[in-house]
Amino acid sequence: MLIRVQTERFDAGSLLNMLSGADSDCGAVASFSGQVRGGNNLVALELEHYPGATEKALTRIAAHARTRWDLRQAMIIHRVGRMEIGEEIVFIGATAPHRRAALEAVSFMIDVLKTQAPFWKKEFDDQGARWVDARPEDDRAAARWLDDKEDASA
Amino acid sequence: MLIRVQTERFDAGSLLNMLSGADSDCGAVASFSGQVRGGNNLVALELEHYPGATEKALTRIAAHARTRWDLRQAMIIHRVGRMEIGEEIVFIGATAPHRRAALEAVSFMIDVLKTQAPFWKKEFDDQGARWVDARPEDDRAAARWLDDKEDASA
Amino acid sequence: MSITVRYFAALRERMGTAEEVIEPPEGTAADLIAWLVARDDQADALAHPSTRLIVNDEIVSREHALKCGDVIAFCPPFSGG
Amino acid sequence: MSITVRYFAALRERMGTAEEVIEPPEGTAADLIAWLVARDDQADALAHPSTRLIVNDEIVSREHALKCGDVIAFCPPFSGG
Repeated sequence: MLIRVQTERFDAGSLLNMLSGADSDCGAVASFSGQVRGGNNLVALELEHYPGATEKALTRIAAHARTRWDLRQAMIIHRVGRMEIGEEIVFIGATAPHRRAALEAVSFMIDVLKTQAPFWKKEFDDQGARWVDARPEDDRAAARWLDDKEDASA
Repeated sequence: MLIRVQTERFDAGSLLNMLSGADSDCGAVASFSGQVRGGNNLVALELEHYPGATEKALTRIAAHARTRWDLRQAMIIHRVGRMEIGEEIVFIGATAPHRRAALEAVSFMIDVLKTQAPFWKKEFDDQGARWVDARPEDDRAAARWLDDKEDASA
Repeated sequence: MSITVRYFAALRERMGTAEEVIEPPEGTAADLIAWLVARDDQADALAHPSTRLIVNDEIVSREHALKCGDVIAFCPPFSGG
Repeated sequence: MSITVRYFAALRERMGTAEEVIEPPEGTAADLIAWLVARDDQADALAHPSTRLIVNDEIVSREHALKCGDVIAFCPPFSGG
């Protein structure tokens, strides 16, 4: 399990390759990368977080995924600080003997991260800056996993 | 859309980075890599396919994903020939403005590939060789997408 | 009519050939299967419900009508990915 | 009792500080919110249902009983990922 919160840029491809080479009994590697999406005159993002609490929240999310699915590796890397359009924000990865576990665990981790980890995005555009609102669809996406306690890996 | 069937090894990390850098209006990149899983005395796999029909099937699967979700890129790379334990077999990737589309499209493409693309695996172990049977759970996984025609990206 | 028949994977090994050109009577894929089984007992595996048919690179059902020059492939269940 | 209060993101900007140490009466997080709002109108945003509370690095509900030395953070809805 690898959890990291960092200001430095990271290379998603290298992280994926770290996961892929880790275990010979793993048939499946799934990943999700979030990056700064251009549009609406966006110039940059600034990510604030709650040091200490963030790492604990991410560790809990990855550990929860590991109890729910048969995983070998689980990885969450999240950047904080200022990021330009196209820069990577977050990388989520999981490996498992079987594909359904890896794919569902990655969806689970990013959905739950959105509502359970203390990060805040501020958008900078040509008009100024504003905090990003929480999105009701993110709450619904997380609730889908957290309300439904049964193992969905079948 | 990038579709490739090849005997050569590929680097999943490089493919992921190709996707990540492609479009500035993409917030989300999802991937699935399948690799040869060790165990049961397996020594190697051999992948046979139907040249021409395979590429058409993969193209149809990626095109189907693009009509069903709002994607920017869709990529399916599948190897054929002999592969040792831990070697990559398949890489599936998708980019989209929003995460749900990228994640679901990747799950869709690997699930449908399993039952709709003419590939056959032969396993070599210390006893000899045998063709891999289709798995009923793969049929169910594909049916889940193909029976349910509504857009699940909401 | 002239039809090219291809066999893949376990069916290729069972039929002992990867490809042959045959001259069956006109009909559907199901008719062709019956014709092949009548010709050779070994071909009974072609009639198995799990066998998939690909005609001119497209997956088709057993009701598909064949025409002269078609390429039909007999495929065991797929196991890629 | 002595409590360290932290404010994040939009709430930090609204409260004009990132952290303060206060001496509220004993009680729950909800009691503390009422106390802070009574102290300063600006603090009404802390009472908004969307505000999340983190005590000693764990997300808690408004019924959570605070004890001396606790660190409570007031958090706008999270928007990471």
